Amino acid sequence: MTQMSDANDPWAIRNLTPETLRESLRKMYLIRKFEEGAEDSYTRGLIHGTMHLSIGQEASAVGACVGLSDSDKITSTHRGHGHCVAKGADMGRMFAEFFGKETGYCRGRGGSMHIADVEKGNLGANGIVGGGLPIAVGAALSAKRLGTGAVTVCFFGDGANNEGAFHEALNMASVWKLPVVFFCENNRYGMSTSTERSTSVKQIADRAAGYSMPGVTVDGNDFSAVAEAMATATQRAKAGDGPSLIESMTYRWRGHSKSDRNRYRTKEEIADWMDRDPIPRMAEMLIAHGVMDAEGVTAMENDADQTIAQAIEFATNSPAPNVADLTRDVYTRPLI
Amino acid sequence: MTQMSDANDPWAIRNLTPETLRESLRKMYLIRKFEEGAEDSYTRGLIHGTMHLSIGQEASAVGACVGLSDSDKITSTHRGHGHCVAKGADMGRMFAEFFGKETGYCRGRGGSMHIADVEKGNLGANGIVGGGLPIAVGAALSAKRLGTGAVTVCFFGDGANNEGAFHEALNMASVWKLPVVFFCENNRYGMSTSTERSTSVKQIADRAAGYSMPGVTVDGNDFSAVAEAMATATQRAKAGDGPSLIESMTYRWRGHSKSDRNRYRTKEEIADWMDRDPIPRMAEMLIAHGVMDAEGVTAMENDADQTIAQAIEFATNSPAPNVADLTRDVYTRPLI
Amino acid sequence: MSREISYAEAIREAMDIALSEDDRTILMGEDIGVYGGAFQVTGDLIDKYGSDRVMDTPISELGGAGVAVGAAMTGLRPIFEFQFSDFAALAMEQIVNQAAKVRYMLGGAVSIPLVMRFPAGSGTGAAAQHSQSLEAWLAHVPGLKVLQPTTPYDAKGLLLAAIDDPDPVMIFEHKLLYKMKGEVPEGRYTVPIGKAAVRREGRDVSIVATSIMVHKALEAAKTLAESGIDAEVIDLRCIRPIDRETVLASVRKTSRLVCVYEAVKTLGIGAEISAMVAESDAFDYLDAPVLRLGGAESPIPYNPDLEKAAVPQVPDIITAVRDLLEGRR
Amino acid sequence: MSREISYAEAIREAMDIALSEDDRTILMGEDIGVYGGAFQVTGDLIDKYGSDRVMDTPISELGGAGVAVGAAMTGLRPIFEFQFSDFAALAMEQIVNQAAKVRYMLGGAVSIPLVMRFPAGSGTGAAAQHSQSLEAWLAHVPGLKVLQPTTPYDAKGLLLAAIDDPDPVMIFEHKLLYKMKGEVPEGRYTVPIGKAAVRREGRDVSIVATSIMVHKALEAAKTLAESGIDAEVIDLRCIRPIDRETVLASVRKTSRLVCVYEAVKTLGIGAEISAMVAESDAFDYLDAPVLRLGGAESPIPYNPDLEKAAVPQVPDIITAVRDLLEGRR
Ligand SMILES: Cc1ncc(C[n+]2csc(CCOP(=O)(O)OP(=O)(O)O)c2C)c(N)n1
Ligand SMILES: Cc1ncc(C[n+]2csc(CCOP(=O)(O)OP(=O)(O)O)c2C)c(N)n1
Ligand SMILES: [Mg+2]
Ligand SMILES: [Mg+2]
Repeated sequence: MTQMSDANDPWAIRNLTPETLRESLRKMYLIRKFEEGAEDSYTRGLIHGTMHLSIGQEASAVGACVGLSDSDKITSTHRGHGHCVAKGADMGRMFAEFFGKETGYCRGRGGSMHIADVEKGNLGANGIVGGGLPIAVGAALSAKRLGTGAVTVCFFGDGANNEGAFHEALNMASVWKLPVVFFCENNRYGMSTSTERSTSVKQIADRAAGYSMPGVTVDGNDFSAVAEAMATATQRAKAGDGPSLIESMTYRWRGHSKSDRNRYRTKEEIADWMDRDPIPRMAEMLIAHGVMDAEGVTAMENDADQTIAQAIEFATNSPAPNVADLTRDVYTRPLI
Repeated sequence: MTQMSDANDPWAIRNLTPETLRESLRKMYLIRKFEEGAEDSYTRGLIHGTMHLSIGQEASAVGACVGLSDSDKITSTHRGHGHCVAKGADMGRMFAEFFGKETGYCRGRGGSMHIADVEKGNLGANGIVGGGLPIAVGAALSAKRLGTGAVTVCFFGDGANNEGAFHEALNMASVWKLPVVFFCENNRYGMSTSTERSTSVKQIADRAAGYSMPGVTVDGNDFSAVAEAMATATQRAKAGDGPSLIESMTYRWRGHSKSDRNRYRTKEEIADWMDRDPIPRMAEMLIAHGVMDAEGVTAMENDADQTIAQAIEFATNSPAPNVADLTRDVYTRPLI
Repeated sequence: MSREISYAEAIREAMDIALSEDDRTILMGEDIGVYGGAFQVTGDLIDKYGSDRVMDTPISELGGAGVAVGAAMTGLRPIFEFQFSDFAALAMEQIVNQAAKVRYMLGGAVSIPLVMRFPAGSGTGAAAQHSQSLEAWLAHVPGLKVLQPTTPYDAKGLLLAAIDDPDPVMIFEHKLLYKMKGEVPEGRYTVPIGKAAVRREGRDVSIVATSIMVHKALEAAKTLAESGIDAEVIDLRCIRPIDRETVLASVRKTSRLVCVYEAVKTLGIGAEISAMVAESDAFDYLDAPVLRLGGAESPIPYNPDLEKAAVPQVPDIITAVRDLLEGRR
Repeated sequence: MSREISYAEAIREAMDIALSEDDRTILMGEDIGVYGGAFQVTGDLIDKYGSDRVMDTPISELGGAGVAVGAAMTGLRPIFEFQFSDFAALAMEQIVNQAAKVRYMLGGAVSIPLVMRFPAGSGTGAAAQHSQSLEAWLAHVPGLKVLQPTTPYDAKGLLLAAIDDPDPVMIFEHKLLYKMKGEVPEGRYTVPIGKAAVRREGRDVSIVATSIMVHKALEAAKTLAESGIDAEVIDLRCIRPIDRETVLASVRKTSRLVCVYEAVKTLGIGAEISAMVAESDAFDYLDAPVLRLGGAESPIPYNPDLEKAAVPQVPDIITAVRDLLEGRR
């Protein structure tokens, strides 16, 4: 089914194995369906609290992580399900966390906003906008000092780029030439506030110059473009040349969170972006280049549905935490 | 004594009145001698606490304020004596504050690091590096909303430019097009840490682009160059076109504070900058262009010595605060 | 004329009045404009006053707070909303080192007429970084005033008093109270800052509570009454300054004190109330130890059962009071 | 072998030992390199370990603290110095929302072996923004441990214990103690975190103090002894967790309690100590009100006489104890 690739082929086709490409599409489906499942569970009252869905941003998350190994680290955000799946998380433990179960990634203590998967290098989502930026720099400092050769990818949003933490983190990462990639998912809004009304520069990548690091803006719904930019930045990081800033232009189809009335954007704008769904786009690319065929894609999608169904079942049947364990894990050792 | 000025004359000569030019030189002398007096008083044990001297930076402070009226505001820094004098403060009340007297600008509650002169538009020095940056933006917001037409000049150092507050303040000022000028006194060190080791960009003015505002770097020891850059920025601000960033390259001759052993810079570097003393440079310019003659300069300097001597006497003879008033001014009205 | 409105509507009404009365009043915060605020407190005020007076800030808590401080110092009267009180952790510099101290450091040369609003507390399933009760931090800081309104009536009256106040006033609003309804007069009125309210008079025990715990205490008091225990319930309302006299008078009367608050027990406001009584003449009236019911010594967990267990609930209050009166404590 | 060194030297020695024992240990802070630290605590360690392990950070407290948190989460053991504890106000987000909570929020998946050092307190004429005692803020936060060493011996032993600890430990060092000399053993030893020290045994009154106030309390106790008043002085050393047993045992013995601390009185650590006693069995042993001597309800002023008046002094302690014993309180 594979064929010779030529120079005009997309970067991903030329540089990633068919297995990797298929696995990437699979992860995009898993993210989409995980979040649809989460949304549905929420509506059915199985989840309390709120959640931030990244539906529409899947190419960004998967493209950013496709080149990473488990020893490479990421810091994630409140909108972190995609990053978590892209980094290889188990759907069952993710749903279990959502449902507040002891089998969840955080044993039900963290919920959607704190899902982490440390074994896979995901240091965790963060409820504080910009909170992960300096933490990522710290992880990169560890990698450099301990010589692990790992790179850290720091996910953050367009809104987060106006936090002081962004400035301080990028400056230190650059001064110390640390192996970190700042990956901005620019979905054009921080909650209800558009970048036009909040950010004094056209493209967030334009701010990279203020830290003497490369800054690029890519189509965040184009898996190949994201993966290519990340490959360049990762290489630079691992070569010891320091950090990069990647701005990935994408869009969240859903509201900011469950309480969003979408007053700040038009139906047309949303519809327009829904037409640019990154998943069929990826599928078509793989089909066009013979990486898989239409049946294969359909099978993969159905497979994802199954995985999600099983994950939800696992989570549903998992035990809840014991209330007696309320203060467990506040400290590593019992206090004297 | 005045003469026709031609196009090759320095900006200040062409644009400022002889009175203003003389007054500016006078202020530069006052700053220098105020700080020498403060240093001497400290050595004589008349002052407790520490102090941050700006000796060597006088052209920067006076050039930045020469175009301002009392309704224009400034926010100052821990190294703020120069700004305070430049904005028109009374030497006696400044020394009185230093000496912790009730007649001081802060009634002895603030000391060197908090000297303010609100009537003259000086909102105060600040003990927190970067603390004045958002406050200046707030003052500019007031000016815009209340339509006072005032501009706010925000003094900060090269070290402060790495605080998150810098990023947040410049971004908001730009988004809201506020009448504020960010005036960075780049004396090459934040305490012991050189800009090379702390700041990921060559010139701090290069960061202006990240906020879509003009950024210029000027010779901070050249009164005329500083005044010219400020005139442009002030015009822009008052025209409603928003903020600017000015980076004024200068140098502090003394240590960071009283506890500094100058381990981080060479004697040669210090000597080299002392050769570029901004005060004689200003005096020579005024003499060269017939604004005053050598005798006038000498007289002015002696006059400054006198003013300082009287100020110290006033401060010395001023009453100390009454300990019973310890909690006065914590609140505006007595608590019920 | 008075009618039933919600706690959130009462706050909005106070801001509406202030905005209409005084041009210098502005609202600042994240998504308080078209979005109406994360908890829909500012609602549609932007339609009435425009985006120049109902200002969406970038996500810049430290800078935003500092802008508010600078504006307050120079003629405006900002009302600043933190989207969650937890984010105050990003702005402590401007709140504590600047707003609270500038007037004092300048020897009284300026006042900072600044109001800050902090949606606080747990119960929404938002986990450890969106559920804290941090009011004790600010109540520890001279130069600030700190309020915790518990009813729609107080939410409006205290906010208007805060807006009239020349100094920085910090208002902690429990998220679970926003939807609570209550009688609120139309138009302007104020509730004095620094006065507690006796919500229920009683002879047997004084329950001093704050924020949402006042309502839990009143519920507990109802149940206790059935078994003949007559509890007095005091709503502190303001934790800086504290209404010493009201608390001491109650303890002199009942000889027993229980403090109930949602913040972490250690160094929460109950510690101050207990210590204040222990060093006063009321100490001699105490017939039993002073109990505190506060939040668990842990972050707020996500799981709903754990989350409930992390803060005092009505049965906990009932048990504590019973134990106290029956000498088991 | 033990010899006299200063509190600052003792801290440096502990860091030197940690740096030499474990490559993963690094120091981070502003001007801790060639400058040696604002209070010369790190001194010349950079000459021995280089700028990769004794790292000068830019002036970025929030970011710097966050880098330390991220590094601690991923294998390093950072010791982070704030130049003044007042600047912690800029980093509360990373300290409280991240360092203190990450382990819990992740269900125990990580530990944060992070040490932070905070030069604190007044007495240096540095005024309101450089003289605060903010330890109560952090003692209110589960997930953190908070220490206030009072002697060179403890400064070294507690810091080494903090470095060995898998969780974030916050150490408040009073600036006026840095030059204080005392006996300190060479080499490694630790002082247990969470144990108070009885610095002077006594029968008549328990004085529970923290930081520099321990020394003022001991001085007061000497004078009181001359008039036959036998005061017990307890050095709390650790304010999270608090050594409940040592305090309660002392109160059961003396029946009188005075708390002395420099932080603002309202909601300072003395509030917690008083409340802890008042809700314990030791309450029944109390023969008199529990007194607190804390900082004034004002920012720290610049003028030296005002500055002294803003925090408890030896005569204040003597008077308070006398009043208590002679029933004037
Ligand atoms: C410090 C902080 N401020 C505000 C919030 C509330 N909040 C949560 S997400 C969000 C918008 C973030 O925008 P962006 O960074 O663009 O991420 P996106 O939601 O668009 O993915 C806000 C304001 C927060 N969680 N933390
Ligand atoms: C938030 C904060 N961090 C650190 C300090 C300690 N400190 C005072 S001045 C200073 C250096 C500031 O450098 P710069 O901004 O360049 O001003 P300069 O002293 O050179 O005039 C430092 C680190 C402080 N006062 N506030
Ligand atoms: Mg966004
Ligand atoms: Mg400098």
